[in-house]
Amino acid sequence: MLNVRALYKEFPNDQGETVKAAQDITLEVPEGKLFTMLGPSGCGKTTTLRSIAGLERPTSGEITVDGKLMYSSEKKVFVQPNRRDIGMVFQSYAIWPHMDVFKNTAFPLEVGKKKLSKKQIEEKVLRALHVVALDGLESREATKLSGGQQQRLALARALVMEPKLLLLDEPLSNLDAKLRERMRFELKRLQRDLGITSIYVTHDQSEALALSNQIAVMNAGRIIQIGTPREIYEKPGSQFVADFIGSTNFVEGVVESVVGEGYILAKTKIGLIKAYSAQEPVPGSKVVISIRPENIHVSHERPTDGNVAEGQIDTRIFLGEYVDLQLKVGESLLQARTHPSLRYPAGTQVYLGMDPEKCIALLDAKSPPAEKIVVSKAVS
Amino acid sequence: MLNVRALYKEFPNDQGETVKAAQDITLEVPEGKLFTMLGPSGCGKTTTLRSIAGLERPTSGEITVDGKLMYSSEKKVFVQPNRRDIGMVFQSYAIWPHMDVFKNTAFPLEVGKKKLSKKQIEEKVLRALHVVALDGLESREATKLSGGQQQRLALARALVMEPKLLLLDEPLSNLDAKLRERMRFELKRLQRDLGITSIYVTHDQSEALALSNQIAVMNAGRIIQIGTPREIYEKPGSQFVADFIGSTNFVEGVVESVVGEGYILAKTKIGLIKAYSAQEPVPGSKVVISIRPENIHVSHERPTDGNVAEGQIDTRIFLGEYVDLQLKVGESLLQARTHPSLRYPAGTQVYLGMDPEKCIALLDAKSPPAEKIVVSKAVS
Amino acid sequence: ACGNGGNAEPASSASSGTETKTDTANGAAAGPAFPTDIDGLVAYEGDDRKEKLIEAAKKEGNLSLYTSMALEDMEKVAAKFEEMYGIKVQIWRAGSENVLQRIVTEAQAGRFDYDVVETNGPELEALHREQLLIPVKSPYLSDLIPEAITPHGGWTATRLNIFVQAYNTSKLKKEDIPTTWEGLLDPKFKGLIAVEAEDIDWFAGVIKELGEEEGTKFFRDLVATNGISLRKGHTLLTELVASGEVPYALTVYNYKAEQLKNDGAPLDWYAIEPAIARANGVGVAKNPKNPAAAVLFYDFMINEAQAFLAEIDFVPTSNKVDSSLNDMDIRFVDAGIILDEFDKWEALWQEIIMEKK
Amino acid sequence: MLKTTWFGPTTTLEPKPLIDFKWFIIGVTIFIVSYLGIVPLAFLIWQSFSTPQTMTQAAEFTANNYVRAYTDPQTLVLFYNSFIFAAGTSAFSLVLGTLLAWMNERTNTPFKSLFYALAIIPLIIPSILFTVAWIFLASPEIGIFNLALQRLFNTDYVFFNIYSLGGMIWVEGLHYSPMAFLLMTAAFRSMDPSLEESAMMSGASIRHIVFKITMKLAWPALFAAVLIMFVRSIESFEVPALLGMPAGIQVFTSAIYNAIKRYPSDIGLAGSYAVTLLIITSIGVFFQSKISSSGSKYSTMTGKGYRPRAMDLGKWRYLTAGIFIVYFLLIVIIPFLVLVWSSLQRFYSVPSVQAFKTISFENYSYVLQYPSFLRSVSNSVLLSIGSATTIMLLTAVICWIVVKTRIRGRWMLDNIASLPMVFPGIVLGVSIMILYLQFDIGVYGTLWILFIAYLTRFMPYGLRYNTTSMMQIHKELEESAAMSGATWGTTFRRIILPLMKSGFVAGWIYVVIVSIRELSSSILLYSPGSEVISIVIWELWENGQYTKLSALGVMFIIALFILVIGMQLFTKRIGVKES
Ligand SMILES: Nc1ncnc2c1ncn2[C@@H]1O[C@H](COP(=O)(O)OP(=O)(O)OP(=O)(O)O)[C@@H](O)[C@H]1O
Ligand SMILES: Nc1ncnc2c1ncn2[C@@H]1O[C@H](COP(=O)(O)OP(=O)(O)OP(=O)(O)O)[C@@H](O)[C@H]1O
Ligand SMILES: [Mg+2]
Ligand SMILES: [Mg+2]
Repeated sequence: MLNVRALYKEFPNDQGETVKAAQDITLEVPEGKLFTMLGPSGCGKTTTLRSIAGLERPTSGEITVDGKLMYSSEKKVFVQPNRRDIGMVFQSYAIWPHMDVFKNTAFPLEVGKKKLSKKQIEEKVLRALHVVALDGLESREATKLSGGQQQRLALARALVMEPKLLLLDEPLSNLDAKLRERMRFELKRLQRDLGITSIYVTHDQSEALALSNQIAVMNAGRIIQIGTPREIYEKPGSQFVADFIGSTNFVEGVVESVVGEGYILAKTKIGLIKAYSAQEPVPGSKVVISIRPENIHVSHERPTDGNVAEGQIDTRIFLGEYVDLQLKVGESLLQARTHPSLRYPAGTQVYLGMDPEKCIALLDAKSPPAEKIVVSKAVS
Repeated sequence: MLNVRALYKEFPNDQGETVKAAQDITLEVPEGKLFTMLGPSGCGKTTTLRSIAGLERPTSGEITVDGKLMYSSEKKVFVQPNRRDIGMVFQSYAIWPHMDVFKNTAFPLEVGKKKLSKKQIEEKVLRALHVVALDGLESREATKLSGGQQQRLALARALVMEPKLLLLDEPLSNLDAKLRERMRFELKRLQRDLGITSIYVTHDQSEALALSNQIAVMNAGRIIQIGTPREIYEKPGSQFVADFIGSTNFVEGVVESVVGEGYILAKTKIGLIKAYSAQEPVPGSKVVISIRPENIHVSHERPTDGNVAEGQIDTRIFLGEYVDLQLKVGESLLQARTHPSLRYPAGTQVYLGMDPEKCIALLDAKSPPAEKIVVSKAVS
Repeated sequence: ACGNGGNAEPASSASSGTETKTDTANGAAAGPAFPTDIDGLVAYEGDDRKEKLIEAAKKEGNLSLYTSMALEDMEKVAAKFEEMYGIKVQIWRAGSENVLQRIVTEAQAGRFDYDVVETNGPELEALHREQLLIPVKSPYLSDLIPEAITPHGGWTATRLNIFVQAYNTSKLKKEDIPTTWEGLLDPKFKGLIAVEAEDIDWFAGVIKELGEEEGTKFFRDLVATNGISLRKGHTLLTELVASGEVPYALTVYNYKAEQLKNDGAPLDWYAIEPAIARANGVGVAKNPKNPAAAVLFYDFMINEAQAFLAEIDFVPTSNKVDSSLNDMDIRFVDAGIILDEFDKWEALWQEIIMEKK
Repeated sequence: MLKTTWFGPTTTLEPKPLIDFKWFIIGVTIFIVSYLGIVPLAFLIWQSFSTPQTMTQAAEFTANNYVRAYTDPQTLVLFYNSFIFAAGTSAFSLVLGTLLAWMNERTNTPFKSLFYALAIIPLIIPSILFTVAWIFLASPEIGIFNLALQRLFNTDYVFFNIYSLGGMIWVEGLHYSPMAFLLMTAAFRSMDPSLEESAMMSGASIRHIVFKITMKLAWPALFAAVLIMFVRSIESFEVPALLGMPAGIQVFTSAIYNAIKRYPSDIGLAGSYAVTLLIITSIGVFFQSKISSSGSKYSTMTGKGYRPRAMDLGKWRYLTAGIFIVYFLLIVIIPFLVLVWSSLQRFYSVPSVQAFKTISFENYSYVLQYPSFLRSVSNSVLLSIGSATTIMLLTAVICWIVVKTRIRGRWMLDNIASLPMVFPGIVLGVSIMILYLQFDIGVYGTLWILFIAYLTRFMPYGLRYNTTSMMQIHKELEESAAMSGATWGTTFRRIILPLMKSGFVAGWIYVVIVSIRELSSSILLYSPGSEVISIVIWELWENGQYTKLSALGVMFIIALFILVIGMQLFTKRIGVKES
């Protein structure tokens, strides 16, 4: 459905330098799927999205939507944004201040190619406003909405036109958890029911994991890894991804031996660790092992299998649904996430159990150079 | 430090009706503490904050900062915002588009009462920009920042002046989880080190729980409950609060007997449940019992103590750090949050264990009337 | 309140004007017989008038002149005056109606910043009626043509604007040009004739010359057969004749036409006699700050300046100066009549020429 | 732990200084503006109920002026003509000015960078010159366009007739189009492009975006432009006199002009005519102030994601570039060349080989040596820059009060400051003259009286320019400065003024140009020593020195052009930059 190939976008800045906002972006989104771009602030998500929308003319590359060439630097093709049939929610909302809530939402229907009757428009608008929980505010002026309400209005406006491709730039960032969750599922349902191919920019890891068919993790203008949520979460290809998607513990080590079936044994400060490795490193090479806090099982009794380490509870942080523990193992500090019912006080001596499958051995340095980008095969 | 008493703010809207944006807001924030306002979109958080800042003239009420009366409808006092010595981060950032990053940040220092040398200003600005991870972007035009960068700039601008009182309106909503976490702690550290009393508006429950000394939960212009994070989370005073702070299961029931020590026995669709109740209801009265998903322990074996129910796994949702299960108990659907290692497939017959202390019996209807507002005692 | 004040004021400031004069008088206590105030000065007819005037004027040193003559020309005239008598002339120049407006308004507020005024006849006549001018008994008046001297003497004509007819020589041939008013009724002039938009005095003059009934009928016929188009501004009209835009103009000032012709423009002019002329003149203020200089300048304008005016293409009113430009039968527009009958002529003009019903 | 109880003793902040700087400035501004606006109004009303006053005959109260003015059937015709003329002119110049401004500010049309300065050339050309230049271009007899086309097609068909209502509207509309251009440029410049982008993503075509988003958001500016141009063209004199008169089209200003010109000057009658203007303008200002108080509806410069950026027109940009070029050639360059041509001649003649032989620079040296020329130039520069700066600062404060505060009766302030717009320049001149003669504070006869006249006359325009820009600034941009501890004065200087720069500069340029051109009140108020350049222009015109006037006009255009470019470059550094 959407194909982006080798997209580059540079901005000249005032000092005459260039800001490389997007570099070598290549991605493919199958029909009807929801694709998420995730990355730290300023990594080029908005720039990429705007290039796909046609609001930014890329420096080079090629963009195809539904088989139609939208942009190509080689063939000198550039289709105007309003002829691309793409809906978009802007990060800054871009609500029209001179219209009320109803008119804002009705606008795309009024100017669209399909001619709709007044009644149809009203119906569709009310439905869209209902989806975003703005019922009853139809006649309020757009400027008199609260921040979150404005954001929902922007969402309704993009949904109402049922476009072929929907671009969403942090559409839920100003909503409270409850509403966000509700809207997230509403959005997912709509997207699936209507079959709208969507690109979703978010900074919320759990949103990305919950919603997406596929995730692209970006950093400094580049895509670092593309994969399904589970792949990205469970099999991060680099330290950056492991670190960015959820929190993790990094334990440095040296490969002792390759066990086979994708496993290695590594010597680390917290002892000998059996870990999963995609790359089969030679013994003696340095690795970093990523272990997620929720994969460290803390108990009084020594676990019978898997990797085991011994440590002491340093601090406890209550976080509502769970308790975070700082564990001291030798000189290393590890974080573990446990259920609040686990009431061991700080200072308790405990055992740490770690499933080898959940210990991921990674080769690269913190920010991997470009040539090391791992692109998992797209799964549709 | 900050006292707000019986604050009301109404907006006339275009149809001549009044929008009651804030009603009877009463709160007290002790010196050096971080107070959070939490509530659904449009509940009046921004309005309250703006009233404290002096940007909105309340309809009635009284506001005192540091013993000085800032606003009183009775005494007809209204101190201009720029004389209140209050820093603020706006939900819309309010970055000045005609200045670059450095100038935006330096502005409060240049216009402030304290005269600072150029060098001092530069130092402070660079420090503030460092805190928000904008180092190196000093000379970029503010309009050329990404969304998250703009938000961080707004934050730096509020921090740089080290005000007595700091108001933060969703200051981190556009940042990715990593950065947010980092900034959240940075913010907390700064707030504590500088002893800046702060009011924090957020829609992020975990942010509220992690950062705050106290939380006010708001709904429809009113404060529903004030308390410490733990109080709010573990002992919600109403169904609304229980539902809003994290997800929860509600089970309706009728009180059978009062067990004493704050416990009751209630007859529900999932069986007889022993639950904690703050209000000691008479037998026969209707209650709703709130049980958080992470407090439902799912296992093959029947737990030996606490409340126990029998059910079947309906669906599994993988969410990275945990797995959500939908459980069918009789006709009711309950949600439980478990560790990803729990690999029971859908359809499995399981036992549900629920600690009576974690089952909270609540009396009120979904949205409690005003007189039922529960204000837990302020802990400073 | 303002209006009453305006009327009450002159008396008080007239006295302040006198004070100034007294100062001057004290300084200039040379000839005891020579008057120092304006009333005395204008009436003085002694033989030593000229020398005494010069002496007193030099003491004053300055002269303030309000004029509607082209600044460029007036600068030349003033330079001449300055050269002769060493008295600095401060010129304020505006359109004639503004000159009138300004003087009247200032006077109402009791302010007399002008010593002499040089402008169009009707405006001077109005100033006279406002009692803001004072007649001067100058020995040089006798040199002027009789029409130049007003019966009341409040102002005196110093130059003439003579209305003549001009045509574009590349659009019209000399032999086609009519020499009588009736000749203009020839249909070959259809759409060719233009007139300046506000020449009501000329219009009145021609009609009076032809006899009211006859004259009115002539203009009616002219408009009916050939039409008259209106242009704002005499100079524009002349320029438009030169450029060919207006092939035939009824009312241009002859000096302007002559200038353009001399510059080589395809334009020629002549007069259907008698030509109508507008007088421009000079008058002395009732309360001048520099009375001697004012009277001296008045004398200068009707005497020494006359030849010079002819040099710079004006039509002087002195009998002593010859000018090719006044070599025709001329009728003067009576400024007083214009003031009194303005409404009547304007209405007629509007009806016939502007075709308003 | 430090504890303060709810009901414990409270203190207010340390006592404020006796006069708050903010209220001081506001108070002074309100005073000045009311003074400037109300005094001539009172004069006008008083005069319109008085008989003409002379030294010998005191004014009396009468209602006769109104009876005369409004019962004459002729008046209706004049009103009708004026209305058609003004409506046509404002519509035409609005469309033209807006189109140019839009292309220049909101699109990626090629060569637009030079355009800002070039587009205002028609405004710079003194209107007499501009009109005459168009006579030479499009008159049936000698119009170059007609002659060229006639020769081309070998007919004597008249293609253009400038002496017609259409011709009047064309010339006046062109002449005023830069006014709309400046205003609309300012409005477009502070518009957040994402508002248009989101419309584009909604599938809207450029036409839709322009009419449903851009123009709607620029509505206050559009309205202000219509208001200004309507009143200006009702008031205008040159075009009706030079083009309407030959075609027999009489307008309302000629009635005012005739009333004042006669003796005794019938200011009362003129005043009662002007009351019509007063009513039209007041209605306009009333609606305008309703728009201004509709709050944030038009705030298009926000503090979130605001990124100045132009719209990509795609292939259409060749069309817009074409429009630019045609505009330049036909409307800017050709009249300018006509001026250059005639400035090199001794008298105007249709361009030909023969005429070409006679060209010389005599006219230029003549103008440079013209008596009091240099003094006039320096006076004019001083006055125009002084009054433009003062006006823009004063009205910035006024429109801040009107737009940003909720002070009751603020629309009155708007209205008062707009009142002088209705005074025919000469009436204003007379009233100021009388005032300072009666009330002698030493300004009469000095440059100061001209300064006061210019302030009064052009204040309404400054106000309109500033208001439209002020409305576009989102209130939080100002509030965040207050929260940073900035006083009102600092906020105003460092935040508001730079943000409204585009309107401020446009208004400044406009006032500079029109005050250099101002004649009708200057001619009454200047004195020896305080001559201004417009007097020289008028002088040359009255003397029929058209070619010399052209020379002056050419120098004038070049000088102002350089000034405008300089201003542009200077302010580029202090404002929001486009990417
Ligand atoms: N100027 C106004 N006129 C009318 N209604 C207003 C105005 N400003 C806010 N409101 C309404 O008041 C209510 C409270 O708004 P407020 O901005 O305080 O919400 P909030 O809690 O900050 O929400 P969010 O989290 O979405 O930003 C909303 O329903 C909003 O639509
Ligand atoms: N017009 C521009 N000129 C110069 N630099 C720009 C421009 N627009 C964006 N940038 C820079 O390009 C980089 C990428 O910006 P972009 O808006 O794509 O980030 P983002 O991934 O959307 O971040 P966020 O999550 O904070 O919104 C940023 O460093 C930004 O400052
Ligand atoms: Mg972004
Ligand atoms: Mg808010």
